[in-house]
Amino acid sequence: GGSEEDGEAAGAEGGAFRVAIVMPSSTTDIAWSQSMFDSLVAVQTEMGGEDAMKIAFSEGMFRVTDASAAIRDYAAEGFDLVIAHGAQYGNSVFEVANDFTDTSFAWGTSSDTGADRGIENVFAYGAVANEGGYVNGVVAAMLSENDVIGVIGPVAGDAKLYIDGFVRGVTDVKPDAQVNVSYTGSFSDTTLAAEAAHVHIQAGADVLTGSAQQVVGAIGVANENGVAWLGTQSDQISLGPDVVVTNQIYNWANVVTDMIAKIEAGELGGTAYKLTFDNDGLRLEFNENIEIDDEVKEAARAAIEDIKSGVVDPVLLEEDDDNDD
Amino acid sequence: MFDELFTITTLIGILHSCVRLATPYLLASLGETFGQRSGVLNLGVDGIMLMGAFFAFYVVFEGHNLWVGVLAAIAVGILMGLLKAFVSVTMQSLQGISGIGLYLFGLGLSSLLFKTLIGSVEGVSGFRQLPIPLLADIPGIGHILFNHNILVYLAYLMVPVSWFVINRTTLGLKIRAVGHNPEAADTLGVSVNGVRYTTMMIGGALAAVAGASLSIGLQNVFQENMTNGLGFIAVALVYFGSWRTAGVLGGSLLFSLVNALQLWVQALAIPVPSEIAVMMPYIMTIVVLAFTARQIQKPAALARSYERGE
Amino acid sequence: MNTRLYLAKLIDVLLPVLAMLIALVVGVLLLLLLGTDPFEAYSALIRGALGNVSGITQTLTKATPLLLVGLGICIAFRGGVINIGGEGQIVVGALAATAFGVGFSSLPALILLPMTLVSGAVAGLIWGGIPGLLKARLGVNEILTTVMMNQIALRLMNFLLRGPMLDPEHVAAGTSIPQSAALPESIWLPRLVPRTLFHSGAILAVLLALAVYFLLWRTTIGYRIRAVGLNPNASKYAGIPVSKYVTLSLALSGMLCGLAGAVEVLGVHHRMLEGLSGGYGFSGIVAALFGKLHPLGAIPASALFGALLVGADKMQRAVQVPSALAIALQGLVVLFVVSSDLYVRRRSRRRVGDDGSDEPLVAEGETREESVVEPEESKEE
Amino acid sequence: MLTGQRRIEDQFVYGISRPTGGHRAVNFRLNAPYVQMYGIVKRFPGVMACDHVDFDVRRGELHALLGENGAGKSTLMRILYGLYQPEEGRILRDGAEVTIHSPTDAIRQGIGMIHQHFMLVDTLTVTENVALGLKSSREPLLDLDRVEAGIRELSEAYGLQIDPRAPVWTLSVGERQRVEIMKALYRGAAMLILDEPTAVLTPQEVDELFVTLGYMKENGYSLVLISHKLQEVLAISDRITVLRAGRLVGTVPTEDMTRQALARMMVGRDVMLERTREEDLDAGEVRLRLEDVKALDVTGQPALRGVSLSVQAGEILGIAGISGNGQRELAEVIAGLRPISGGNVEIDGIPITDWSTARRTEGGLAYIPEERMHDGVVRDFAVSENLVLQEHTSDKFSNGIFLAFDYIARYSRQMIQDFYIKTPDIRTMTRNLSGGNIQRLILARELSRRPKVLVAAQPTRGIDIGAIEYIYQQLLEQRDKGMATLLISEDLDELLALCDRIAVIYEGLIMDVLDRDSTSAQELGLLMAGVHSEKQGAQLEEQGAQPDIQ
Ligand SMILES: Nc1ncnc2c1ncn2[C@@H]1O[C@H](COP(=O)(O)OP(=O)(O)OP(=O)(O)O)[C@@H](O)[C@H]1O
Ligand SMILES: Nc1ncnc2c1ncn2[C@@H]1O[C@H](COP(=O)(O)OP(=O)(O)OP(=O)(O)O)[C@@H](O)[C@H]1O
Ligand SMILES: [Mg+2]
Ligand SMILES: [Mg+2]
Repeated sequence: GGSEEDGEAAGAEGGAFRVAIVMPSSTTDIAWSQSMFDSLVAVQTEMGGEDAMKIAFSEGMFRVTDASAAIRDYAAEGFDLVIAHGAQYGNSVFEVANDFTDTSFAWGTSSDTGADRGIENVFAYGAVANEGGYVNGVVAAMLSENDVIGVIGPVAGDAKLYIDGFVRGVTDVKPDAQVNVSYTGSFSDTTLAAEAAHVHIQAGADVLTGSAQQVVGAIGVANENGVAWLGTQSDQISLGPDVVVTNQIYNWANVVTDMIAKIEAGELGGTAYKLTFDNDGLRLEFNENIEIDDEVKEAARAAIEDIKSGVVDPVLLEEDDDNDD
Repeated sequence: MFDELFTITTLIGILHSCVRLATPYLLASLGETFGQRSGVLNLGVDGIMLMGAFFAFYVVFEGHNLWVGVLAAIAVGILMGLLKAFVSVTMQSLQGISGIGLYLFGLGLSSLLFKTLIGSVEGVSGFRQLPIPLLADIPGIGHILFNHNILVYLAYLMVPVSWFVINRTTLGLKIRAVGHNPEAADTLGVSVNGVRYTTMMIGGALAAVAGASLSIGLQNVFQENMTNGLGFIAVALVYFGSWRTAGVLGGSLLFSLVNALQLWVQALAIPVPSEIAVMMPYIMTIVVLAFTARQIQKPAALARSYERGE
Repeated sequence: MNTRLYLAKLIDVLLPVLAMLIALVVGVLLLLLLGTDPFEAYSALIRGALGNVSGITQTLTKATPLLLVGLGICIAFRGGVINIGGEGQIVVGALAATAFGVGFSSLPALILLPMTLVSGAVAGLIWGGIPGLLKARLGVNEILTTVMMNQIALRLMNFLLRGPMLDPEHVAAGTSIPQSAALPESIWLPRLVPRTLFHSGAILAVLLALAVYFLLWRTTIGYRIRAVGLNPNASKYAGIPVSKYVTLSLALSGMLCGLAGAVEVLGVHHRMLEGLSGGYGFSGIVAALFGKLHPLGAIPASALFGALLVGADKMQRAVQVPSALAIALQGLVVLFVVSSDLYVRRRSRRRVGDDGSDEPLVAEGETREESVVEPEESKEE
Repeated sequence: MLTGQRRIEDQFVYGISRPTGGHRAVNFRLNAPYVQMYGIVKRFPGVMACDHVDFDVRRGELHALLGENGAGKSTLMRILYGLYQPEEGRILRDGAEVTIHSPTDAIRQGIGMIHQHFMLVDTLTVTENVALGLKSSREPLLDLDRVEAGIRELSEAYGLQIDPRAPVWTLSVGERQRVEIMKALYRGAAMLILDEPTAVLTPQEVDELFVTLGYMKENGYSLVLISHKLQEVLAISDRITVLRAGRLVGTVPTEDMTRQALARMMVGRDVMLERTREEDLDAGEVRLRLEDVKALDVTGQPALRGVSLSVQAGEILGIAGISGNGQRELAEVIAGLRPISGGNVEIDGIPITDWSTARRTEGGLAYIPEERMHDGVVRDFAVSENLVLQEHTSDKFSNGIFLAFDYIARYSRQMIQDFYIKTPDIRTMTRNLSGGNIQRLILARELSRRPKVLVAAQPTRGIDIGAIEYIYQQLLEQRDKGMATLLISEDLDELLALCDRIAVIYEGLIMDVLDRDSTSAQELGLLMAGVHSEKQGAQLEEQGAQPDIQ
């Protein structure tokens, strides 16, 4: 804390690179938190395991005060990079970053590094989830026979990018297809999400997608009813081995690797990262275990190429952020 | 714009959703009803549900039969019930607060076990939809009532069973007496604590099955805190139902009906703001109760521990 | 009182602490299950909560909302009602305080600050008063209403933070983080220790604890709240408007919870955001219990419980155990502490004859008269 | 009678802890002790409730247990019934030592107990209350039909009229007591302990009870009767045991005793039993007036159907009647606790119908509620807190916001002294006081504020004679100072001793108002049963309501 020394110079000494992450839900939420945790582990493996990179995590920090304490604590303990993995941690990050100018911080979802306020040791990151949403939308339109598609969102206004992109993707392929969006009003109400899936199916939907950790309930229902599910954020195939067709995966590994490189070069912040298809931050994975029409795969690949080359801009609104945690 | 809502298919769909959605609430509230009728308030239902959900899931995940999963849930539910009984009955603690303790314990332990024993969110194949022959073919009603998985039927079966146990058995008579006047029961040689231990075990078992109905019936996954406070709603519904099994059934159905309705309204893109829609079940439950609240005597000894006058 | 009596009372106070330690000993089993060294874990817990300035300030920061909520819970319990709607009341309190503070940010701080606090308090008062009114007038059980109103408040927050209250700067900048605009810096509650979150709201909370003590035991209002809580019948016979005081105790309880929300906003976050509370409504109940449902007892109790929460987080970081462990441990602690209460009560009963001045502290259920707050009761069955 | 008993035997197949062996009431040897207690010691915090007490009951005997409030009577009997464990002492049944750890043990020993506060679950029916705790013949299912049949048989045999299907909460106090007796009989008790059974009964009900007890005695039952009413003890018992402050004063044959002698044994001094009032005062102006007052009871049925009364300064007006005829509602209507559906209530000529309870208190009304534990005090308040329950907002005790502690303390000490409230301290929890002392506390609170009008409901129920003496004295003193008192009582002797006039209430109507000097218990009893004197009846027929009696 404030009384302790301001952390050692970042990554200067020869030891392992030390990363700490503070996240609102659990490392196994199969959504926002897990996507980052898995990416960190991947980077760690890449770098050569525990000896090269150490990961410390605080999960379940849904209370911002707790997260704030954890962020400060990690900074004081001399971690090289402290990742505040939640949009709601913004205040805390800047406050601590001000006090520990030698420590590097990362904050997402955001594009604000605080540079305009003279803060130099904060990275920002976010996902352009509408890109994946768009591609999933294209896939959904191709898969749907009834031309009715259901979307299960958490709280209206949240996961907006993904859902907007998705709707755009569907309508680009099938302008007359119907996309029914419903919200459960919660991020973690699996019971209601499951029922929402039932409702969509009964209302004729034959392809479903959804966001936040609550979707596990819905995937179970899709699985039981043999209705296609399009995943986002983390790998959800294990939940619906027969029905999850694609997954938009947040791959933070490149972002983290780049941050580490910058930090080791003495640059402690200032960059705002965006996960896109173009920079391999977003990936679309097809479920290898089920048979998918080549046509569909082809359309998805084409959509990704179009996005990369800028032919398609899945952004509907003048917004460039999402925060489906 | 509401026309869509009133088509036969939609109405059937809404009622079908309502019946299914009510399952966990019904099981858990019936269990809580036993406890409250005997004078014990258990706010820890949610924790027991989570433990039940986890153990049922884990057993099935490890490749065992679904019914073994249900039995595992019942066993762990009974254990949790015993723990609550020990703290509230034997140690005579403040019941509201010990329930919160039990909730935290169940929430923490189920997540902890999940992390250590399974480690990632996985799916299993749970109870399948089991249309009841003949009955399921009745138009409309058949789909609404007789096209569900077996735990759903079990939940509804528990309504008359609970009624019968409470009103027609010697145990039920003791439960009612102990909940209303434990001293009187005691002077007739009824073991007040014994009865309360029993109802806590029954309540625990039912709550745990409610949890199992989520993890191996309706969703077929386990996730940390997957009940998301459902158990607290279940406790509230006991008050809604005025400690009567039929009232609890009514409460569960009402709450689920409004929930089903709001999901359908959203899914059919009827322009009702979802922000309002998602509040409706909670608001309606309060409003309906406020208008119908009959002054039914609550179990007079509710939330009071009993100690012979020494 | 003689020294023997002091000693006896001291033991009463220490019993819950002892129970807490026993719970932690039982918690060793959980740690072993995880393959963690219990000694290391617990020393991290203690160090994290109390080991240095950082830990202590975190503990006190956390204790502040716990104390405020705990005070609210004390009033409700004394008034014979159970308030498990603290969570919702905190949220609406924080929302209202933010809305006011942001909306009227041009007012001078000297006016704006108290008004902001008041708006939080009033919002909580309303959110708690509604269940109170429903109980008093229509006999709707407060457990049901408070549980439901928690959910309504959360959904209200979700809506407001993504729509009407969304920070216009964020909207302009194109980021849509669900949080409000910041309050003017002039009304931020001063931090008591630099570079920590520990703010002067803690002082306010302690003052309020004294105020609640005076309210309950020195004023006619408190006297009536307690009378109604202990025996609504006799209160009615004595001319106390029972339903008014039932409403009042829930409303006051809500008011303190709402104030907790406002203080969190003004002292810690300086804006409204998701994850402002996340369980203080429940933890506050526990803190109130640890304090024997006495406003002054709630002061050390919330510090103790705050320390446990902070320490558990630190333990998570230090020995890298899942956060669930901390929750399970809290559960154990609550279960053991409520159980230990039996011994305290037995001891105090044994003392009755000795000093004849058994403290007027009553446990729920044990002594409370049947509640007949309901307007016209008719029995059934 | 014996046939009744036989049939009872037959139907014990319902299971139960049926008394076994040779102690059945049928095979009694008269005069043999059934139960003996030796050297019983029981302490409660700060009290020696039983101090080496010896006690025995013979077969076919009615043994009365007397003593002041808190003398230890209930405690001694609760020990016998297994509710408390004695610290020392032995209990013998039929000469053999037994241990009784619980009511179940007691029931097994053939002991039944009718508690001072009924032990009934009032949401259950009579049959369910009787069946509770018994083993059913169809375990685990209930077999209520069988129990019901048994109850009907027993009712017949012992003249205990009850409807087995009625929920207990609908029953009158007398009926509830019969249910209690039924519970014991059904369980095959050979001995019955009755803790103050008559305190709550009307004279008729007392007579019926005594008839039942007579039958039982003849059939060899051992009976223990606790009572504060010396008259009835002398009338019905065979032997009397007196306790004082936990100690045995003595056991004597009833025929050797007089009321005076008994009272002296109990209290340890002479007690003035007959209170002759001073000569009548001149009737002052009317303080309290009720005009055609109508009100509903809790179930919404009319309970008061047009009551008109007036009470003058310096007068005690008695309300006689069998409980449940509207007395409770009458008191509540005056106190402002129950809305009236018609008519008018005035104090000093000012209509107070819209006044709140608090305002009426300020206006000079005082009220001693019938259920003193439940309605009169907050048991978990300190004595001093209860002493200011009504008036805590008055200028004396607070400045509107803060309570005036010092003054309240001083005032409380004064009250404790003036009204002889026995309590260790003003901070003692009221629950630790005896019933008689709690009544003194209420009296102190209500009378000390010099009310113009006092409504006293059953102020001496369950109170020992010493305390009663004091209460009477207080009521008369205040009367002489000009207070108008409405005294609701079921005890005709009490009414005749204290009142200037007595009104009889029956089914929510005032049958008649009689002058004390020109009436008798017989006349009152008839009116209480709803039998009109001719002229009154005719008048009522005509008017459909009752004329103002003033
Ligand atoms: N459960 C108890 N705990 C503590 N003290 C008790 C308890 N029961 C009785 N006492 C005390 O023991 C003493 C004897 O009480 P007991 O009930 O036997 O009196 P009693 O003779 O039945 O009086 P009453 O005529 O008022 O019924 C009293 O001082 C009473 O305060
Ligand atoms: N827990 C207790 N602690 C101390 N004294 C008690 C306790 N419970 C009961 N008593 C006392 O025991 C005695 C017997 O109690 P009981 O309930 O029989 O009332 P009572 O004095 O007989 O009055 P009444 O019959 O008029 O209601 C009373 O003096 C009462 O104050
Ligand atoms: Mg007694
Ligand atoms: Mg008595």
